[in-house]
Parts: sequence; C-alpha cells; structure tokens
Amino acid sequence: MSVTICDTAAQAVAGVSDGSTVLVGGFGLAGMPVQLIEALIEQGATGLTVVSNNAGNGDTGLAALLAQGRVRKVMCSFPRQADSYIFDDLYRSGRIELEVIPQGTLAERIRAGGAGIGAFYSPTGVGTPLAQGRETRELDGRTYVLEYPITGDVALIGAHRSDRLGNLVYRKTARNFGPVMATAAALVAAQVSEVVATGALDPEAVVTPGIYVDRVVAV
Amino acid sequence: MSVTICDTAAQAVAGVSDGSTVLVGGFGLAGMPVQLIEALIEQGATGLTVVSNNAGNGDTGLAALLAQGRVRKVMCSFPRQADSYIFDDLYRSGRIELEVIPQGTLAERIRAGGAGIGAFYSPTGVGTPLAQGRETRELDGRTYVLEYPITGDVALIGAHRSDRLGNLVYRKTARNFGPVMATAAALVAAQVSEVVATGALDPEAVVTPGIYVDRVVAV
Amino acid sequence: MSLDKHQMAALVARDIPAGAYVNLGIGQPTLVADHLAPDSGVVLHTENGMLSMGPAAPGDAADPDLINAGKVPVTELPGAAYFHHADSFAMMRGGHLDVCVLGAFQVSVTGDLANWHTGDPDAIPAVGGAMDLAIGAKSVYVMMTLFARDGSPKLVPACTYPLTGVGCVDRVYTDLATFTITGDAVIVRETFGISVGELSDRLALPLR
Amino acid sequence: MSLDKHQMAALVARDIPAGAYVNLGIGQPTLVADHLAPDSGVVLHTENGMLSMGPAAPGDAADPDLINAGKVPVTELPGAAYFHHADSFAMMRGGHLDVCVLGAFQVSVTGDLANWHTGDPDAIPAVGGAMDLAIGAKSVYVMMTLFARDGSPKLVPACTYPLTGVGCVDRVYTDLATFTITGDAVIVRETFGISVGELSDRLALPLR
Repeated sequence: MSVTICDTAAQAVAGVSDGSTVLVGGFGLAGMPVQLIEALIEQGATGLTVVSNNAGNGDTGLAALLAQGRVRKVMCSFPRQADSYIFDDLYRSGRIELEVIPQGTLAERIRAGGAGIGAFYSPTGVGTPLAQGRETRELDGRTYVLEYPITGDVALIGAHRSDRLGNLVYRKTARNFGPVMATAAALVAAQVSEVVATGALDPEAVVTPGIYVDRVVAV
Repeated sequence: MSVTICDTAAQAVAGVSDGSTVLVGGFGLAGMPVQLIEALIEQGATGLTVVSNNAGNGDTGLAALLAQGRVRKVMCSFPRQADSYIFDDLYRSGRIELEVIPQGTLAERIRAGGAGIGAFYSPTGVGTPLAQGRETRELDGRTYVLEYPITGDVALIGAHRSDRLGNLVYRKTARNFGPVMATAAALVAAQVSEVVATGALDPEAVVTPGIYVDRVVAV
Repeated sequence: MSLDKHQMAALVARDIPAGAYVNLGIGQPTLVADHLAPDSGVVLHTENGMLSMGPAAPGDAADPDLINAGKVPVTELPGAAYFHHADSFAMMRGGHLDVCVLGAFQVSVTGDLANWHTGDPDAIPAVGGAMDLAIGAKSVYVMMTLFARDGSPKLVPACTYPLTGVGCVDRVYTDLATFTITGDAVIVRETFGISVGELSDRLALPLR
Repeated sequence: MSLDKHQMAALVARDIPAGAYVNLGIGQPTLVADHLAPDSGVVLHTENGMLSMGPAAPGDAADPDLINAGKVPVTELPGAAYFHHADSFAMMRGGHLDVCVLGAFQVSVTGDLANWHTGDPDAIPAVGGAMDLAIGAKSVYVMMTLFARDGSPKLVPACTYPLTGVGCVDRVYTDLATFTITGDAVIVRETFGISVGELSDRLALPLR
C-alpha cells in the first residue's frame, strides 16, 4: 500500500513492538540508517532481535541501541570489529545472544524471506562449524546445507533518494543490504537524503520499487 | 574473463555445440535476441534444448530455429500463443519435447543456476499437475515443492547498450529474462543496439555487470 | 439485469483499496484499469517487469520494448520502475502485491482456482505467470461469467479442470453475483437479476 | 632471501590472468592490487557490492558511501557497476569470480582453508564473506607466512582451526615457497632461500 512520507524519524519508527525482529541495513557506516536507529532508541521498543551485517561501531547507532540493553539477539556475519566494544562486552558477559551467519547466506536468507522461498540449499559453510548439526543434501555431486528465510517485523534502511511513491535509489556501496531488507519486512522505513517529485527518478535506475517501502523520511 | 566485442552476430554464436542447452531471453518480442538466433540458425548447432518464456512467434527468430528441426526440447512457461503455429505443429506431431514451468519458477530456477543455489522450495504450483510426483515439504505450515536450478551452455540475450567491459543496460520491459539468463550460462552473448565507451554508463544503473558477459555485438 | 464485463470490471475496481499494488491478469481483468479512479493511487504491476504501468499505448505511440503480460503495447506513468523477471516474480511470490485479478475456468467453494488448462488432452499446456499470481497476491479476485456456455456452473464443489492454485481465491465477481470465499463457506455479497435461492439451486451449492 | 608481503603480493599478481575478475580479501591480499599491470584489464570486485573498484581514496577524496570490504574508502574506475548484497554474493557463490586471494591461519594439504576463527573459546566468532569466497571463486589463492609466530607450520596435514571451506584452496603463496594444491598432492612451485628437502622436513609433509 501507499508509502507515508514522514516529517520526522520518530514518525518513521512509530509503533515498533517489544520483541520485534528488526533488519538494519548498512555495511559499516555506509547505508547505515543512523537517524532511524536513534529514533528507535527514543521510541523505546526492547527485547529486539537485530539482523544486520555488523553488531555496531563505536558508541552511536546500533551500538547505542545495544548499549541500552534493548537487543536480545544479534544475527550478523561480522560482529567483531576494531570498535565493536559495546557488543564485545555484552557478548562476553552473556547478555546478548549471537548467531553468526556467512555474509552471503545472510543476504540470501533475507532475499528468500522477501521472495517467498521456503528454504534453499547453499554450498556456503559446508564442512565448517557453522553447518554443524544442520541438514545437508547432496545435489549433483556437491554437498549443500539447508538454509531458511529471514524476515523482519521492521526493516530500517538508508537510501539516497526517494520519490513520493517510495521508489528508492542508493548511492555507491551504500546500497549493500538495503534492497533485500526492504523486501523482507512487514514495516519498511527508509531514511533518505532527499525526497524528490514522482517522475524525477529514472525508472531504469530505481533499485527498490515503492511497493516495498512503507515510510520514508528525509534526514 | 574479458568480454569480446564482436563485429558480427556470427562471431557472437561461434562454437555452439550440438546438444547444447540454450537460454534465450525475451518476453514475446521484447528483449528477443533475434539477430543472435538467426546467426545460430546459420551456425548449424542442432539437438538443442531451448529455455525461454515462449516457444516462438510467427516464422522468425525462435520459431525459425524450431522450424528447422534443430530443437529437441523446449522448457518454457507459455508455448501456446496466437502465432505459435510452428511449435504447435511440432508438438502435436510428437517431434519436440515440452517442459512447462510456471513463469516465476522458470525465472527463479535460472537465477538459482547463476547464484550457486543447489535447489529451493517454492510454493508455486503446489497441488497442481505441474507439481505432481515431485518432492514437497512442509515448512512453517505451508507446502512447498522442491525446484532445481537451470543453467545453460549458452545464453542469447537482447539488451539496450553495452560498454566495452560488457556492462549492460536494458530498455523498459525488454529487460525481462536477460539479466538472470546472463548469470546462468557458460557462454553469454548479448546483442545490443549500441556499444558505448567504458565509463559512459551510469554505474548505479548497470543491470548486468560485464563479469557475466562473454560476447557483445551491436546489431 | 445480469452484468456485462465492463460492469463486472467496475465492481472489481470499486473493491480495490486506494494505494493498492495490483496485477490485472490477461483478458477481461485488464478492463478493471478503466474503472479505477484517477486519484485512487492504485499502482499497476505487470509480471514482465514493471510497476506504474499506464494504459495501452495508442497505435502511433507503441514501443515494442514496453508491453504488458499480454504483449500489448502499454505506457509508463510517472514513478514507474523496471525490474527483471526474477525480481518481478519474487515480488509476486513474496506476497507483496495487494490484489491480483484473474480470469477462471472454474473456482471451487474452498477457493481452488482452475484457469490455465482445460484438461483437453489435445490442448498444449501453457501456464505463464498464473500459478505465481494465484499463490502470491495477498488477495486474489476472480472475474468470470458464473456459467459456461454449455450452462455448467463455474463455481463448483471441486474443480474438474487442472488446478492453478489451491485455496487461493478470496472473491469472485460474476455476471450474476459476487461472492466471498472464506474457505469454510461461500458468501453471496450481491446478486444481479437473480435471487440467492435461485442461485443456490442453479449452482447446486449451499450459499450464505 | 625469504619474501616480504610486497614480494608475495607481486607473485600473486603475476599469476592473475589478464582480464580476470578478482576479489582481494581483507588485509595483505589487498596489496596485490599495487602489483597488477595497469593494462592487465583485471577487474576488482568488492563483496559489498561493486565491480571495477579503484585504489584506496586519498584522505580528502574519501566518500563514506564508497568503501571496500575492509571498510576503507576506495575509488571508482570507469566501467564500474554497483549491486546489492544478494546480487554480490550470488556472483561469488555462483562461481563467477575468476580468482580470490585470501589470508589464512592454516591450509591443509587437501586444500581445506581455516581463516576465520582461531578456535580460541574467548574469541568472538566473525566470518564475514570468507566462507562465500572460499567456495565460490573459480580459483582460490592463499597468501600467508608459511610458519606462525610460534614456529608452527600453517600448511598442515589437517587444519586444527575451525574450517572456512573444504578442499577449496588451489594455490598458496608464502614467504618461503609457493605451492599448488591438487587435492592429491602439494606441489612446490618455487622456493625462496630454502630447499624443497628442507621445506619438507620443516613442514613434516611429503612435497612434490
């Protein structure tokens, strides 16, 4: 249904429930929806499961959400970074759950969630600890592990521009997880640098069609 | 490896072997690589399996290839059309094999072939004759049918412009199957209306990166 | 007093919520577009890779690269987006379309849909995107005459034609009545020139 | 006479075919880019969604939206293309990259790779794209010192660290020698300041 162009980031994250699964775009800081995360901190939802490539950097954004004890579990490919000390501390003291997922499997599981795929067989991680105890299958002479879709109650993503239908374009490598996360959540909120008139985006270059987007805020 | 910018369509289809599986882009005539198909007719490979949305229109292109008796099997979603008389006749007289695949499953199986996915569970077609006798699985309360990837020895696609690295952009609904087919064949040949200088395409709007493309010909 | 196809299309259009993303199947369902209010904000999807599809292109403006699922030249509205087939069907299969409107040979009382194959052994099977639409859209509306030319009902206890999808139809719009299919029951919403009792008799079905 | 990391990078660069599509892993493998001939036509992929990645961006030209997999600001070359993460990893998993160059903790004689986790129970596991690259690229080159700081070999009969991928490594470039891993045997290609016999003794491995 139609997108809502919000005046504030607070409006864009209104109504997020405790216990929600939140897909958070970005790779490092590129494409990270910093203002939406800050609004979510203000909004107050807790007991969250966060699905994101990383587990926060420094003291801001995702790290700040973690620091407030609002995240029960992180599903990501690469929590450990030079400045992931907030996550590190929570993890080491047993206050946060972690599911480590190979980066491509993470992206593909989210895509599957958005594309109505019930499960898929991936060759990634076979024979490694991340596939241990998991269902595998031999197909055409190669071993695959069964992977299940990931969907979110909410997706928070950062894009470059939106038109008033919610069509999104991204900028350079800030595209990363945004387009797949936008397909896989019940409520999709995008922060953009600019909302332009409908018709101002090149239809050949739209990456996320407005059908996937519920709320947009220019920050 | 690097793309070859060909002078003729004949060069672009050189070396196709008898018995090859050929992915042919296009939906109706939009995106149909007519000149490449004509070159394949000249080239002479036979006993082909053709994977395409339709099974030829009128007397030209795919229909002409069929008329020459060069196609053993068609895998497609919609063979029957107002002007599919060449296929219809071959099929009714038992001279061609047909595998009918729901259109989205066809596209997703080709995508899986290009994306290294071993198999996937789709909800499409469950409980219909097209899923009869096939492996199904209940996941999260819904029934899915197991679908296997499709790959080609060759893909023939129609695009709009290429740069000299083989990056492709398409035009409007002529995009259709080209981008997924380009990912799923050992040899990918694209016909385009124009080859432009490297750097002339907007990197944000490239749909098929050159990594997927082996041969390009301007027609 | 029964409806013609334009009146049926108008009824369907009336029930499509403002701002909905909608796929109109090949054939009669395309008529629904003519009855959508210009300010409804309804966005049309065509499975061959486009959102914000506009009306059919006038002859001299036909662009062979811009066609709908029925291969008819169409136009582009502001805010359009193009995407490839895997993305287009991911959109459908993933449940992102609000409504699709399809024609049918038969619909069962539990919402099974048969619209791709008559079962005639001589017919060449061709499914296109029908199965993806049937299981993918949040709401599936069927638009059809209630009786076939031979007088047999098309709303049936169980489909005899090969299925397109199981339990997928939510509403049925016909020349004689409109129905809601709940899974447990068939509810008559409106009738046109026929009573519910008469309908129930002619269909040999319990109706509510 | 052993090689430093720049010399190792130069050896790797020499073996990358002209026109190849290549992913250079985080850390030392990124040095390989400095040794590719400008006219080689090698195209660099970064897993966070880009082809035709250029060199690191000078400080004043850093664009926070244009980074590599190590989150270092980089530049864009003519002919670049951007794509999202699912597409980027489909490219990797689907076998479209010609070569990837990775660092390693250990490589086994059958080509198993361990490069994501030391197995230390205190370490926080973090895999990133390593497993996707290991199983996806047509050729996997590993670049590492041959011995760990404690003197233990990193080319081993069987990895003791948690695996990244099974039987996936094709070539190993080290400070003391380069190797081809065939699956059946480890073949010494070149040595640097050490004989093959000495190598075999220190590694306690049969070498060819």
